[in-house]
Amino acid sequence: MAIKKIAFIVEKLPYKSETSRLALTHAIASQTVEIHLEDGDNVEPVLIFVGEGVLNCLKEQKALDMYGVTSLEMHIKNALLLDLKVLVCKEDLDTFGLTEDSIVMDAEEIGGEVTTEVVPYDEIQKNLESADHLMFF
Amino acid sequence: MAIKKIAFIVEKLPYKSETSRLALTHAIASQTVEIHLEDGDNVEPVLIFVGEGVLNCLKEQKALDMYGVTSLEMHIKNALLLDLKVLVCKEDLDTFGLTEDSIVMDAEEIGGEVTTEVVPYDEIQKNLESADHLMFF
Amino acid sequence: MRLAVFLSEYKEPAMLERLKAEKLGIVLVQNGVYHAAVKKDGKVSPVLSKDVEYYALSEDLQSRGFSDSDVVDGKVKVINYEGLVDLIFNDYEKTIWL
Amino acid sequence: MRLAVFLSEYKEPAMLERLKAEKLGIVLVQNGVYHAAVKKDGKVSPVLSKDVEYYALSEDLQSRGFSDSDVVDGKVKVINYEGLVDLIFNDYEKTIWL
Amino acid sequence: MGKLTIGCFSSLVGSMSLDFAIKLSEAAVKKGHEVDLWLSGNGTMLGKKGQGKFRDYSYLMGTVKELINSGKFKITNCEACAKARGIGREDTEEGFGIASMDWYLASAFGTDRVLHIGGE
Amino acid sequence: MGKLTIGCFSSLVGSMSLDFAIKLSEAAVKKGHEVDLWLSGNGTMLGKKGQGKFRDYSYLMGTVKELINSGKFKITNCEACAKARGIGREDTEEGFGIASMDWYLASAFGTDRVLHIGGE
Repeated sequence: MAIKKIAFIVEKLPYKSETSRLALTHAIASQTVEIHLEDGDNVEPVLIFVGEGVLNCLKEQKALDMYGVTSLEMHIKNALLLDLKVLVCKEDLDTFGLTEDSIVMDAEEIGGEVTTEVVPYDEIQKNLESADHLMFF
Repeated sequence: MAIKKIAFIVEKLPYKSETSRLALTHAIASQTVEIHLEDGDNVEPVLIFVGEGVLNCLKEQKALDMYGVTSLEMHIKNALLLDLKVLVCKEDLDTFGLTEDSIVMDAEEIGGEVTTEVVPYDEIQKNLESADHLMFF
Repeated sequence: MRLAVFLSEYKEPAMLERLKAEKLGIVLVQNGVYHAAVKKDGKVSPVLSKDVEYYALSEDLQSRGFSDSDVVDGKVKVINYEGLVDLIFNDYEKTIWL
Repeated sequence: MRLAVFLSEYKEPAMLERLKAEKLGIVLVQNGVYHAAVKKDGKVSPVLSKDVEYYALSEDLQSRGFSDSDVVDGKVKVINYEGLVDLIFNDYEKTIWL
Repeated sequence: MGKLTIGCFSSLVGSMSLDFAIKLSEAAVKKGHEVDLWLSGNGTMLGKKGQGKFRDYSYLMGTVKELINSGKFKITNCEACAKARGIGREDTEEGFGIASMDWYLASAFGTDRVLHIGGE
Repeated sequence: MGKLTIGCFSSLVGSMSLDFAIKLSEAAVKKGHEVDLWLSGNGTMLGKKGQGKFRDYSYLMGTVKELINSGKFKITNCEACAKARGIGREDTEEGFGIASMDWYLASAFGTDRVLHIGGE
């Protein structure tokens, strides 16, 4: 019986490359990882947005209308719907003049119960320390 | 009867991506472009290394030994062998403390006759202006 | 020359400072649109500090969560792909994609 | 934690300033080796200014035209892929690729 | 009406540059211009047969086929770049040309405008 | 002896990150370690059948096959990433696994070290 914590850290911007999208889809894949593991073992993901990566969290992304690809906004909502822990760096939001009003904070309209946590970088550093493995996207 | 001048400008570093290599191979392809054109028409390429791109020109690249891929050094020698005009920005060499001794200046050992020209950026700007098309790699 | 420089990333390429042209246009596309849409530490991007023409691609602004009116500096003209075609054929002769 | 940070590009990632670890190692690979091999305007790269362990991958130095002895700062230890394996298993617990 | 030559060296799905190149081609053709699109480097992945259509990844083949059918759009893969990636004629969708790099230069010779989109 | 899980999200040929991942795997296996290599994003191009062997492009399949034969190396393609690029089972070299993304997390669960190499 063991839980391994994996931190998925997103620091890249969305869309230009596929990187931040793959961070989300891999983190969400933690929902089905049990089938590969022994009883009681599991992976606990934490999704972390830092630096320019916080711009992935903006609301009103029209990527599906414009380019036919799911927006990062929708991916983050899916993560929240599946009760993933989502942390966004407070200092980096401040850098871009963003507040909780500008970013995806919940997935209520699709039935999600957990919310995005805006936290200082110190809290993120603690999560990097407590994680067993780091995946930096 | 027309000659179109195309400037191939290399500003990226070698190896991490394929970009600077493709600049060289596309510039060299000017040698065979005549088969697609009317009699007397031709493309005149000029290869320009600026910014960090000047680091493509270093001698003693062991990429073939280490990774099994042709070095940029060898590509530049091929370009010189085929009499392509190769310009390297003087100011950018200075930035990295490089001199003509550090970079590929000729392809004598394979029979090349033309040499690399180390020129001030002003000269490069003039080439951008006289070119019909710019391809920035 | 009349030169349109396409900027597709949210950084300031060294080359941008050097390029000279009689008519210079900077076209913000892909992640280049962040230069037009966000301020960093309250400041407009240094990319917007030149005395040249600026354009930003509407489709790329909207994909990223911005509306055309979110552009932080009035000198940036928002265009769509159709406008971009006209720009390339009518307003500029040469292009560079940084 | 004991953290090895792989730096694969010749730029200074913002994240590098923030990461804290009991033992921090910076492993210069791919175009990251330029930090170890060239000076810019006569100055050693700011990436080398931290009080941490530094490594540079020999194969990537040599590919780019440098010998192991071209490294501009004595605190950078040149290693090969075999040495890198030992580093990952013996000296550090976690890795980040910037 | 003019002719635009686009070179795209960026990868499918991994980057949005191919989406950009196709949308620009579409807008240009709609306005009556001709477009030549050269795919090199990872750009050659665009012509691969059998691409899945998922909403998490951009899927451009529908638009590409319409463009080819317009008669005003030529799309050509760099032969060596494609072959190095295991993409030969039999892996490539119909309507795509396969040529060596001089095709791009020849297109640039006879065109009004060139937009060269570099690799990653 | 330990186990190393490498995730590589970078493209074949277009980047040297796959070369790095394979060289590192080779060195680790030589020292007696086990390696799991997960390919996602453009990394899935590595398994494509029929890659040409040119000196201008890196060709890794020889080394990959030796690694697979060592019995200490597992290599698996992200199914959706590959399929979006038109790379299905029939396009993939023997010895490559194809799995959904949870395979990578499961490997990370049971490994000693993870090296996650992001995309471009």
